[in-house]
Amino acid sequence: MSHNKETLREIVIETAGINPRKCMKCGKCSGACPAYDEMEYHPHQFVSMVEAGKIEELMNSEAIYMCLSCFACVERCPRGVEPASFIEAARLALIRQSGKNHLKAEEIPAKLNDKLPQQAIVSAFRKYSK
Amino acid sequence: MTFSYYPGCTLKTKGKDLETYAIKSAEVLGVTMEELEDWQCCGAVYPMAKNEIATKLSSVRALVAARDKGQDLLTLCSACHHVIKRVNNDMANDQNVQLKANNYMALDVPYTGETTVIHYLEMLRDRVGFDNLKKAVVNPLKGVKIAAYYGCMLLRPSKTMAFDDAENPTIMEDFIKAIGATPVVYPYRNECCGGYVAMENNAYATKKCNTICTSAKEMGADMIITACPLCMYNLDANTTENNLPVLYFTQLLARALGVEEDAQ
Amino acid sequence: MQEAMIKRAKELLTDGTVNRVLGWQKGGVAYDATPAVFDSAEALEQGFVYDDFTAANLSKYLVKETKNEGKVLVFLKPCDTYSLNQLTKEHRVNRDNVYVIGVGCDGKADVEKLRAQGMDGILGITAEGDNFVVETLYGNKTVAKADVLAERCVVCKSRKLMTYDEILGEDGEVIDSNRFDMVEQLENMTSDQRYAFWQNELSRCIRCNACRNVCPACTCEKCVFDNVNSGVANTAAADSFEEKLFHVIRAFHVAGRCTDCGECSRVCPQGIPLHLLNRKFIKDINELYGEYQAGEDTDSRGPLTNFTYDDCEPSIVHERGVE
Amino acid sequence: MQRIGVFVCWCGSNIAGTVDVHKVAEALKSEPGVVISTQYQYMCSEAGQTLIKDAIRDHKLTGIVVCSCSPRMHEATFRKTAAAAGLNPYMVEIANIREQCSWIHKDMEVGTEKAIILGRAAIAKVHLNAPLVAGESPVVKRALVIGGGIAGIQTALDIADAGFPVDIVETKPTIGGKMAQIDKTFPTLDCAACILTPKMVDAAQHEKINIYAYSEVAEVKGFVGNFSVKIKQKARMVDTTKCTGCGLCVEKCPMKKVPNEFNLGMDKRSAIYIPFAQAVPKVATIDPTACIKMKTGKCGLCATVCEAGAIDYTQQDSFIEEKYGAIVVATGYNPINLDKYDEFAYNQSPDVITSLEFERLTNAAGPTAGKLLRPSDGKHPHTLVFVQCVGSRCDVANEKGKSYCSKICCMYTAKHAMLCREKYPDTDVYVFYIDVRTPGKNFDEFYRRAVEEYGVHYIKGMVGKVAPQADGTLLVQGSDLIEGEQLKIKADLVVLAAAIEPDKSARPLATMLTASMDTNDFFTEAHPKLRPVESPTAGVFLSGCCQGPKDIPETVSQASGAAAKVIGLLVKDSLTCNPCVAHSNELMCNGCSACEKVCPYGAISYEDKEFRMPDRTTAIRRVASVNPAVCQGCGACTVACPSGAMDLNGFSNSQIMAEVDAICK
Amino acid sequence: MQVEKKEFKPTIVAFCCNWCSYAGADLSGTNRLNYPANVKIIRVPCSCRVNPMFVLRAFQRGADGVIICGCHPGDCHYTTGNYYARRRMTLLFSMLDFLGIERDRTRLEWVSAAEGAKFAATMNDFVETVTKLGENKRLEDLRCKKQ
Repeated sequence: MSHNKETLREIVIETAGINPRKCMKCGKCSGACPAYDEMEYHPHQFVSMVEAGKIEELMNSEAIYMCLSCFACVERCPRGVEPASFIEAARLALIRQSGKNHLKAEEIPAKLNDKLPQQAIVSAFRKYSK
Repeated sequence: MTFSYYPGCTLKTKGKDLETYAIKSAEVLGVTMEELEDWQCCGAVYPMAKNEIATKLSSVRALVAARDKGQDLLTLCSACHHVIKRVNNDMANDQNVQLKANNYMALDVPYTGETTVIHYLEMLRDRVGFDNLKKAVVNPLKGVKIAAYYGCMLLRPSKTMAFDDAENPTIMEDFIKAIGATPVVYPYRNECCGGYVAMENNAYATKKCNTICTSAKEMGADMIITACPLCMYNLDANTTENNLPVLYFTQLLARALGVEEDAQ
Repeated sequence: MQEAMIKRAKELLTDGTVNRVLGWQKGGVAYDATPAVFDSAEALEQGFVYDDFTAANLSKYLVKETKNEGKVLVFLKPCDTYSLNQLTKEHRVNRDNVYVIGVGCDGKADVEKLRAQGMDGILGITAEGDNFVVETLYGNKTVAKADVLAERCVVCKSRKLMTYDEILGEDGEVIDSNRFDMVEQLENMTSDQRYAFWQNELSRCIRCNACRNVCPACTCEKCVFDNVNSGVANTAAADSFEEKLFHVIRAFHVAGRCTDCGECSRVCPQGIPLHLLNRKFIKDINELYGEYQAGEDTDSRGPLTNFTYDDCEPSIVHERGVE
Repeated sequence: MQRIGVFVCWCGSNIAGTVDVHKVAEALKSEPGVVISTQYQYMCSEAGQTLIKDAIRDHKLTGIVVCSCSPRMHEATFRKTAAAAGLNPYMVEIANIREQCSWIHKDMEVGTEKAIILGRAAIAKVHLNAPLVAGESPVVKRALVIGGGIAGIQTALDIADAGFPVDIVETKPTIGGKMAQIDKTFPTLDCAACILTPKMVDAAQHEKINIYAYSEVAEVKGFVGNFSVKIKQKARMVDTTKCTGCGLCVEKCPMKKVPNEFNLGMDKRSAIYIPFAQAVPKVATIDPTACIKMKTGKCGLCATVCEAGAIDYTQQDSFIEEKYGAIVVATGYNPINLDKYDEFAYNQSPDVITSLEFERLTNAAGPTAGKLLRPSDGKHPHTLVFVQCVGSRCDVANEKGKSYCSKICCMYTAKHAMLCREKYPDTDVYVFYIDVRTPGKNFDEFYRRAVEEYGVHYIKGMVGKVAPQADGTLLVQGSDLIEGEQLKIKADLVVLAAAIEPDKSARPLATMLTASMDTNDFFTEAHPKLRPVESPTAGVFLSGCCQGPKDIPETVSQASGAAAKVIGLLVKDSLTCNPCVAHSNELMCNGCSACEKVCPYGAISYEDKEFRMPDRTTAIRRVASVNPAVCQGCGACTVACPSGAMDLNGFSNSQIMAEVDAICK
Repeated sequence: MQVEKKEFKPTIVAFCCNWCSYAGADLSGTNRLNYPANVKIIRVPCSCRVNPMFVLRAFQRGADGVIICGCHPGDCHYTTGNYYARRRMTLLFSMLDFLGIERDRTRLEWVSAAEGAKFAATMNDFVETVTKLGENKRLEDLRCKKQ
C-alpha cells in the first residue's frame, strides 16, 4: 500500500512536471483563487498534500472538479509552483483509470441548451474524461 | 496583410458572430484572413500534463500549416489562442514534446515552434495599430461606457501568453478608446467567469458571473465586451444580478467601422 | 583584370599615394605565382601577374611590409581581406600604412586537380573563357575551370570584401556555404574511424613548417615552437612533444583568430587537410558560442577572449556526435 | 644547476603512518641537483626549521623542497625559514604528502610511491624557480566614498576622524540617502532625522571631508593605493559657493508642478528646489527638465530674486580628477518597481502604496505633514492592510521578483503597524506575512509588542488580489492559512513591503572598479565570513546595502568596519606586492591585445617601444607591459597569449610542464 | 619475479586551482576520504592558468587521463578565470574527440573549497572511467602510422 502511495505521488509529480518542494507555503495561491470557497482542499493544500503523498485523498475529493483552470495561482505564485498543474495531475491520475471518467457521454444531452457553445462541451470532455 | 486564420469549433456554430464581424472588419482594415484548410479542433483546453502529447497534435498541425504557408497564425477565440500559443511554446522549448510530436507527425521538415501565433486583438494593436484603427472608424461609439472582460485564457500564464500585463492589461481598453467609446476599468476583468463549470454547475458559475457584472456595473459600465464564446455565453446566460449586455468585441469593431449591417 | 590592376597601381605609384606595390609575380612554372613587392612601373610591367593561379593570401606579408617607410599598395581577394582585418585587430598591421585594392574573385585553380585529371608535364596554361587550355609535354588539353577549382574555393564562405580603399571588379556577397560538411562527416564517424583518419593524415607530415609560415594568423614575433623556454620547442628528437602535437597546438593557437582562408592546406606539400582542424574549432565556436567569423571586423572580442555566464560545460562534448 | 635540499616531514604519524619517510628521503636523494635529502618528525617546529636553515647554509642550497602538509598550511612558514637563512623565499616548493597523500591512502607502499613522485615533481619545479622580489607601491593617503547615505557618511566620518582626507561622491543634490526619508527607526522608534542630520552636518563641517553632491564617478583607473578617479559634477545651474540656501528662489519659482522625488511623487516641488530642509549642502538645484528658463529661455525669475547672484543658467557639467588610495562603495538600495505586481493594484489605485511611501505619509516633513491621510481623497483611513514579501523570496526563474529575503521589511512593517495603532487607535491594522523574521537585538520583542500591546492583526498567509471598489475602498482578498479560510477585507489603505534591490548605478560602477557582483547586482565580498567589508578587488571596500540588504545598525557597523580597513591601508606608506605576477617578454610579444582582453584587473597596458633588431635596424613595436601592483597572478593572460610571451612568476609554463613530466614519467 | 599480469593503474594528472579545488582536495584529505593514488595534483593559481598545452603534454608524456578542477562559475577568486577555462577546455576536449582520442580521458569539474567529498567522489569516478579505457596510446601514436 505504501508503495502504491509512493508510486502515485511520483506519477502526479511527473505529470505536473513541478517540484512541490519549491513551495514556500506563502498561501498566495489560495489568496488568489476565485474557487476557494467551493473547494474542500485549497490550492496550497494540493501542493503540500502531493508533497506528503496524500494523492488518494485528492483524487477522491470533489475539489478537483472545482478548479476553474483560470491559472491565477500559476500566474501569481512567486516560486513557480503551479498548483493548477497538481490539480490537473490529480484529476488525470483518477480519470486515466478505466471507468473513472467524471463526465460520461450519456450525461451530456441533459446538460445542453441551445445557446451552449461547442467549446463548453469539448472542454468538459478534455478535462473530465479520457 | 495576410494571415493564416484558425477559427476553431465554436466560431463555426454558436459563436458565428465573433467571426463574421471579425472578417468583415478585417477587410476594411486591409487584413486578409486565409482560413486554414482542414483545421481540426484545438481541444479547447491546454493539456497541462507533461506527458500529454496526442492532445496537442491538432494545434501542431495548424502551426505547421501556417509555417508551410509562410504566414503568421491568427486566432480569434480566446481558448484556441491559449491552446495553440501554449502548444507552440512547448514545441519551441519542451524537448520532450518537440521530439515526440515530431516523431509522431513525421513531417518533412521538423517543427520547432517557428510560427508566430497572434490574436486578433494583438493584430489590431501590433500590426494595424490602434492609431490607424482610430482613423478608419466612421461611426465612433461616443459616450458608450464599455467594460472589457479579458477572462483567463488570453492573459495567463503571462510568461507564455505575453499578451499584455496579466494583472493590469490595457489592450482592450485601448481598443475601446480607438473605436471612440469610453473604457470602464473594474477589478474583476481578469478574474475567471467559471466557464468550465457553466455546463455542470450553474449556481457556481452564477456566483462568478455576478461578481464580474456587479463590479462592472458599479463602475458605470453600459455593456461588457469579450473575445471568448464561452465567457460570452456564461456572462449572458448565468448572470442573475446586475445583468449587462455582453457583446463580442468584433461586433463593436464592425459597428465603428460601419460594417455591422453588412456582416449580418 | 591584370591590366587594370597594373594601370591602377602605376597611377598610385605616380601620384605618390603609395611607394610600392605588394602583388604576385610569375614563378618558374606556369601555375606558380609568388608574392612580390614592386617599386616601379617597370617592375610592374615586367613581373606583375594576376590570374587563376595567384592564390597566395598577401595579408600576412603586410606585417613585415608595413614596418617600412611609406604606404604600400596591396591587392586583396575577399578571403584575404578577412585576414587583414584580423591582423589589424591584433595590431599586427597598421592599416593606415596600407592602401587596399579589393579585387573580386571567382575562385582560384588548384594545380593538383589538373594533375589529377591526368595532366603531367605542364608547360603553360592559358585561360579561355570558362576553360583552361593546358599546354603539356604531350600536347594541348582543355579542361573546364570549374573542374579544377581549389577545394577551399568550391566551399567559398564569402566573396565580399571586408576592407578596402577601392575596388576593382565587383564586390560579392557572403555565401551560405557548406564548408563544414567534411567536418560534419568526420564528426559522424566513430571515434576509431576518426582516429584512423587523422593518424593517416598527420603521419605524413614532414614538419616543413610551410603551413605555419604561410598562415596569416601565425605572425608571432617568435613562434613557441622556436622558443626553447616555451616547453614545446624541441626539434631534435623525433618523438618529442612538439613533433606529435604540432598541428593540434597550432590549431589551438589560431582558434578564434583563424579566418578559414585555407592557405595551410594549399601549401602543404603532403596534401594534409589541415584546414579541417581549424574548421572544427570554427564550427564548435559557431555552435556553442554563437556565429563568429574572424576578420569580419576590427574591434570585436574573439570567442576565446570572451565568455558568457551560461556558456556550456565541456561535458557537452559527450552529448554531441558519435562516440 | 641548482643545489637543492629535500626535507621530508613525518608530521608525527600523520605522514609517517602511511608514508615511509626514510624511503622517500632516500629515493629523492638521487634526483638531479639534490645535494641533501633528509627527514624529521616535525619540520614546522623550531627544531625542524633550524634543520632547514642549517642545511641551507652548510650545503649552499639554492632551492629547497619540503615534503609535508599542504602549502596552504605552511608554505608561508617555510618561506620565512628560507629567508631567515638568506635564501630567496620563492625558492621554496612544497610537496603536499599529507592532505593529498598520507591521509587519503591506507597502504604504506602506495603512499610511499606517490610521495616520491610528488617530491620529484616539486624538485623538477624548483629547478626552474627564480628568486622573486616583492615590489612595493606607494599609497595615496586619501579615500573616496561613493554614496552619501548613512553608510557613506559613517565611513567617511570614521576615516576622517583618523586623520585621512575623504571625498564623498553623491549623485543626488544632497547627502542623507534613504535614511533621510524615513520617519522613525526600529526597534527604538527614535526619529531618523534627529539622529541622521547631526551626522550630515558633522560630515559637511569636517575639515577632512569634502562632499561632491550632485556628482557621479565617471572613470576609475589605477589600483590599490593608487586609484585615479574622474568625478563628474553635474550642472546645478547654481553656484554652490554663492548660494546661501535662503530658499527665496524656490518660493518664487513659477513652475511648481514637478513631482517631488523626495516625497516619492506624492506632492509637488518647484523647478528650482532644495530637496528638504536639512539638506547638505543646503543649496538650490535647477531641474533642467522642468525649468521654464532652461526650456524656453523665458522666465529667469530665480536669478532676479537671488540676492547672492548664485543662479547661472550657463553652467555646464564639470570634471574633477583626484587620486585615492582606497575606494569605498556605498551605493545603497531602492525598492523595486511594482509595475509587474498589479494583482495588488499598485498602478490602479493611489491608495495602494509602498512602505517607503508610507514613511513619507507619516513623516512630519512629508506631504501630509505627518497626518496619515489617504492619497486618493485625503481622508483618514480606518482599515489598513500591510502585505509583506512583495517581490522578495521569489524563485530564481521568476522574472518579476528577487530570490533573496529583503531582510528589513518584517521589522519596518511591524513598526508601521505599531505606530499606526498608537497614533490612530481607531484603525484596524492587518499584516499578511509568510514568516516574521526578527533576528536582531530587541527585534522579536518589538514585533510581539505590535501584536500583544498594539493589537495588530498578524495573518499567516498572503494577499492574492486587491480589487479597488466603486466606493473607493480596496477589497483585499487573501488567505489565512491558520484559520483555513480566504479573507476578504475592505481596506482603506494597502501598504506593500516591496523588495529592495541595489541601486542601478552599482552595475556600471562595478565594471569601472573591476569589482565582482553576484547575480542580483549586489557587490561580492572578498570572503563571505572573514572578509565581509572588502571586495575581492584590492583597495575596494563595501559599506551598506550595496553588499546585501541590511538595516541601519548593521549598515553603520559595516560602514565603520570598512572605514577601519581603509584606515589600515592608508596608514601604510607603501604596499608589498605579490611577486607571483605575470610578466611579458617584450622580445616575443606581438602586441595583439589578447592578454589585455582577458585580464580582470586591467593590469595590462601597451606601449610602443623601440627595438634593435638582429640585423641592426631599429623597429618600433607595440608590446604589453604588466603593472605588478595591479596584477593578482591568475594567469588568464598566459594562456590567451599565442606566442607564449606572457608568463607567470612562480607558475611558469616551463615549471608546470616540468611537474607534468615528473608526474607522468 | 612477478609473473602475473600487473593490474592497469592509469596515470591521472589533476590541475587544481589554488583557491577552491586545491583546498577541496586538502579537505578530502583532512576528512580521510579515499581516492586512488594514481591521481597526482598540480597546483595552479586558477583554472584559467591551465594552458591546453599542459593537457596535451601530459597525455603525450604518458598520462591516461587529465582533469581540471576550478571554482564554481561565479565563485572564481579572480572573478572570471574559470569562464575562460571553460571555453578553452570545451574547445580542446572537442578537438581531442575530433582527433579520435577517447572523450572520457578529459574532464573539467567545479569543486569548491568546501566540497572535499565531491573531490574524492569525482576522482574515484574519473579513475574508474579511465581504468576502463585502458592505456592511452592514441595521442602518442597520432603521428606514428607506418607509411
